[in-house]
Amino acid sequence: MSSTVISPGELKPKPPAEEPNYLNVNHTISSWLLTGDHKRIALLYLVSTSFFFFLGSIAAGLIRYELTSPAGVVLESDTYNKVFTSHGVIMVFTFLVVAIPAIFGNFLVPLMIGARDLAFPRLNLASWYMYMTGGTLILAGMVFGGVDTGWTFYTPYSSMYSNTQVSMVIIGIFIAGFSTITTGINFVVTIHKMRAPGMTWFRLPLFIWAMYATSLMMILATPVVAITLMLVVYERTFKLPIFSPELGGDPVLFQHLFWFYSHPAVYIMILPAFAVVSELIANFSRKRIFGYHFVAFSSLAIAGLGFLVWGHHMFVSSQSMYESIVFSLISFLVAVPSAIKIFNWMATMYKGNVHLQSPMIYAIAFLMIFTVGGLTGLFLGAAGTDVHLTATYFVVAHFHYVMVGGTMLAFLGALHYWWPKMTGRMFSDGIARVNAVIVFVGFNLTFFPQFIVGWLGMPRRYHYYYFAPEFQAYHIMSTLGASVLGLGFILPAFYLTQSLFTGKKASANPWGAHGLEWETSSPPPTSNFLETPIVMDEVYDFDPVSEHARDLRNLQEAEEWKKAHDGMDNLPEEDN
Amino acid sequence: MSSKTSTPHEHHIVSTGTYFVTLIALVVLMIATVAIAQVNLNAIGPFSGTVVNQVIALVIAVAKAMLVITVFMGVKWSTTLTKLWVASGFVTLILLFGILGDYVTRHYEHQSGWEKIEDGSLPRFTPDERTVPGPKSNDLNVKIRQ
Amino acid sequence: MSFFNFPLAPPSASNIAQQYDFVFYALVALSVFFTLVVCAGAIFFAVRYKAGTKADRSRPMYENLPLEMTWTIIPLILGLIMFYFGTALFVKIKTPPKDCEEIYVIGKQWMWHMQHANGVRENNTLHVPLGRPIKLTMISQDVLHAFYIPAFRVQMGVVPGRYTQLWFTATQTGEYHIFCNMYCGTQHSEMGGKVVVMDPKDYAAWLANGGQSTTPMSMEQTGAKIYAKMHCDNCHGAEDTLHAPSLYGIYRKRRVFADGTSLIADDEYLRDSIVKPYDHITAGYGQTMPVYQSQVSEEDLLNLVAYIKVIGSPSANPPTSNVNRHSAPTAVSSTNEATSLAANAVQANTADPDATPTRRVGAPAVGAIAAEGRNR
Amino acid sequence: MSAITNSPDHGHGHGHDSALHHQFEDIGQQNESYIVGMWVFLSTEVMFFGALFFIYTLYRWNYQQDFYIAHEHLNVIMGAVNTTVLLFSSFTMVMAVQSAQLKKRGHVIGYLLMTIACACVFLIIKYFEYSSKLADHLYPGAGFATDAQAAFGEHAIEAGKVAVNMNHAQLFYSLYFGMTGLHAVHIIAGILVIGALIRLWFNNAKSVTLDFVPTEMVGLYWHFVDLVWIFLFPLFYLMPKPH
Repeated sequence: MSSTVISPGELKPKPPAEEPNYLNVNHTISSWLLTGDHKRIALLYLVSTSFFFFLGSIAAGLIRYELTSPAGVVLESDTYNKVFTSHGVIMVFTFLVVAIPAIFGNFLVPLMIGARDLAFPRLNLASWYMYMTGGTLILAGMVFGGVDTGWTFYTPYSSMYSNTQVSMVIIGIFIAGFSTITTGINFVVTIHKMRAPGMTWFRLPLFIWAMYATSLMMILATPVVAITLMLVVYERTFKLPIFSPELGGDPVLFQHLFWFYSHPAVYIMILPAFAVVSELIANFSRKRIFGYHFVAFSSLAIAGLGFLVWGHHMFVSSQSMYESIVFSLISFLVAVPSAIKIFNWMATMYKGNVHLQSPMIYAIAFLMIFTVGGLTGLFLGAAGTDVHLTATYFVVAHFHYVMVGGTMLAFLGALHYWWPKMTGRMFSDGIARVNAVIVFVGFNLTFFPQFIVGWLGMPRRYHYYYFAPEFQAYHIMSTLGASVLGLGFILPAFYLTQSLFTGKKASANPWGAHGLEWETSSPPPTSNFLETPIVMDEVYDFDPVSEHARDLRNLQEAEEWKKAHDGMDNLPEEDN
Repeated sequence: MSSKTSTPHEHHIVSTGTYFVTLIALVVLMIATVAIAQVNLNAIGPFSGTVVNQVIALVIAVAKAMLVITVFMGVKWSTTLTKLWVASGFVTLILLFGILGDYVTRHYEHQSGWEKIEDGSLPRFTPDERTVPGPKSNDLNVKIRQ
Repeated sequence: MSFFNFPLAPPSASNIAQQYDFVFYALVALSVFFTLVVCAGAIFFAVRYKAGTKADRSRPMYENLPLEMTWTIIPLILGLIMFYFGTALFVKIKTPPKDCEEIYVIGKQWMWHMQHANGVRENNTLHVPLGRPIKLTMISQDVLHAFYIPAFRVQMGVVPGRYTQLWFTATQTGEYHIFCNMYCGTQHSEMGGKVVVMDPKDYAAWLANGGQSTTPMSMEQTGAKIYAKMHCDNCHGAEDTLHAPSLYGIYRKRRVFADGTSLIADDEYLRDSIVKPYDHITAGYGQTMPVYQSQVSEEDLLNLVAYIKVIGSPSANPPTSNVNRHSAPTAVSSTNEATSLAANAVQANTADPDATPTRRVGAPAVGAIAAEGRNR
Repeated sequence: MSAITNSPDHGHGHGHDSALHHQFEDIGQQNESYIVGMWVFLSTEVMFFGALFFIYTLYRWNYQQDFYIAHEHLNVIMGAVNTTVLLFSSFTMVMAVQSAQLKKRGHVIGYLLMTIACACVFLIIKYFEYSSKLADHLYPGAGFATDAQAAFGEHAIEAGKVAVNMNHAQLFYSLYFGMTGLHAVHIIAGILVIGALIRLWFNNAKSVTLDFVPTEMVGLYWHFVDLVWIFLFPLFYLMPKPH
């Protein structure tokens, strides 16, 4: 494929296989725990977020199991409340907000813009330690008594009534929050100041645009929730009246401040998914993304408008009707940039060369699921329809369609796509493709019934529903789906781990993708590029016609290779 | 790297005099704001004296903040990028103050039936005096402590 | 039984519900349409332009302003239309008419307390007349709650320190769920009840009678009332639970006890089990039941036994389904509330059998509840 | 294109310019990255304090009268002196940065010490202020003063009636201690950071002496702390009497 990089001097010969890379440069534990290398920190995040995701999934499994029966199965109500709180807190604060930015953002932002590292490597490492401290505190809170407030920590329940480990968990969230802030600061400065020569703003991959928008929200919204939650601790510790109605405080104020962060946080979770999907669709369609500028600016529009819609979580919270109407209007406006993205992604596939490898299947699944998630958002953004649906399972289904079907699928797509780059090993794409289908089916089976049961009126956070047994059928369906979905999450852990040991060595660009990160070896050397690259060509600079010709040639070669090797199904590695 | 780091390496060095004048201005503004706060100003148009006093105090505070930001923090001599990021925090803070919209407009809602609307004035929420009507029972009536 | 029950829509029993459903189904249609467009488009392109297939890939498009504007402006316009309908509905929900009948609601962990204008009070059950606008003025005594009646498509937060309000006009008699829909602590899911929509005449009579039904009651019905009032159904429900065996169909069955002995459940046994429950503990259970000796009058005991003899059979009015399985922490001294529960039981008979799933009386299917005889 | 530093090493201080970290191409890029990074951090801090300012605004707007009477206990003189002290410390800080630009090491250390001294004076005055509140049981929480007259003197009495809602006064003091307390935490953090900076200058460490930007970053932080106080002072100490 055509090279995007022309080194200033003569082109170096291809590095031998034993070329030192960031993984094998040294092997001591301290070289990992004290590393400043963004790629190693990304891997630290990968391991730790996976661990937290595993814990959150166990909680999810318990919830689903418990809900198969209208009167519960194994848990007491108290325990159930703690379990769903754990699920929410762990998934939101230690997985969704962190996962894609801290793993793939960390790994890819410098690689994609041609920098040697992030601007502040030590800050980056510090942010991982903050994350781990926060995560540990959260877990400690769960272990030493648990929390039963729900991840939203609504006052006055959290501030005056709950006698669980609210303070410890909140302090954990506070510290983890500062970890995301520092990550955001790092990204912003890196993207502004450290682009390689020739890497103009409109040559940036869309991943970078979306990461920038994400960082913007991390930096400006997270402190609000941090201080608000700290006020809850302050209130609990000293019995203060800030959000307590008995002494003149306003409990609804907490919701305002909480959602002022937490709605942008929704975009902190989904924009990185957009970032990934833009990369996947363009690269696996072998075509420049359709409407690059629209997709790029829609990320910024989402970030901007995302700050102005927090009140749509509060239509029935006794918020003023007039403000509700304004928020409803802006919520409809924020739907438009998301629609633009979806249509542009579809148009990108038009006249492309669609390679249906596992990351692309995740991307297409994302496209479908996110459409449903986004459209059901309209039901909740319209103030009138929200009155009935808010805080029901409809909402649960909606945000799982966005968070799991959106972010989680994009996360898996990203993991498969960049796995060769991160580890230098190829996994078996056949089983990965099957797994993508399992995830898609399991996901829809889990969460679609929840739309219906929510529309019937099943409130969220309910342990029992024996008084309304008509909900049971849907809950059983959902639990069945969850077991399929669980399988889809467990399988990658096995085949990806296996690939580390038995996988083929990955070439620099195993997918035939386009972008600076594919110009360096897999895995990259510690300084990312042996020489600072100079970017001469446009982003996603594919030519569909010549790509098509190459595809045909590759197919033909594969056919011949198969014949020559007596029908072995191992395809030769596609190479430049 | 000249294309992106166009900022000159030699940073603008501000004279001691400029800094000193700024300090004096800040102290003068501080004294002014304390002095004005001691006087109860008259209403201007629809704004009561209290509001006028508060607005003046805040205007002075903003002026002082601007001085600190532009001179002491050197934003006056910094790049556009820095200026944008200086602005971003404050702009978002203004968005945060949008929460006030809720509290300002809450009282405009229809509250017919349970509170008589006095002529012209909009109903104002004053929970402190009201209790729920109906037979009293110690354990079930809402206690709203003053 | 409920496993094969896939209701697709909640009952639509108020004026708001009618308008709501119109907007809702319009949104459903819109969503289905766009979902199909995106799914079909994605699959079509993926197949049509699959790598290696023959397809026209000449003159690929990368930017097209008219196209971009099309899919910016069409969603925008559709969104604004939906915004209009949603907001119109919202304003209607938030704007009670002037001539509402007022009912006051207090939420507390974990029960609802209602007070009618003439002083009649009830817990967890709300009686309203058909066809008249009702406004609920609500406040919470402790944490946040939310008063939610799915069948009416209304919901409103219940906040400590402030009144909130909610209104509706019921359009179908029957009983519908009330849920607390704002997480409020341990027993959040059990903070609910039902709203009973009555014919205005019945409602007036009910109200005038201090919240008691004017229909004369049989012994079984009186027993059902007591059964509910004493919260027997908290433990002795339709199925065996961890704490207690179900009493459904118990009459004239052989009961095996913890000490290995057994008895046929006759009237005497039923009475003894209430006043001296530890004399015969059913195998698999502990000494968890309160002793009711000298707490229940003999007359009530007769009624209770009469009810338990038929409990669970179609001829019986069970204790108003399971909706009232709430252990109110602060028992209400007034008898009004208890008798109103009984009234529900009676009214349940007269209402239309298809109006709401809440009213599927008889053995409500409770799925895989704890295995029989499990003791903790 | 200026010189491409091609050094693959990861330690600091082996390139041609030891203040330059390996990930940067040149010192200009590094410096602006630091300044922008600091400002991005400060915008976080703006929102951090901003939320508190918003809560204060809301409650003061709701409970003007009570807040007014509660604020009467605050000492305007002490507040004004503290403001002056902080403004002056900002001046000494900025002079330290200027001296760093001019590479006058002695001046830098002197000005930084003066800044720390100002910070300590600020904290001492704050200590006296806090003690007077504590003496009158004006700390929020279960022990908060219940007798308005004892707490606020004759201000609390109007036409023979208690004119202040003590719950709202408690709200005022919750916010007062919360916001000034958080500000004081920032002052203490500032003292630690400036102390570390002085140590580096004192040891003639290349990380600060070669370039003024590290000093300037500490300066930016310190000015921000000053900035917060510029708003805290009129909001808490200078409240006009509501009509």
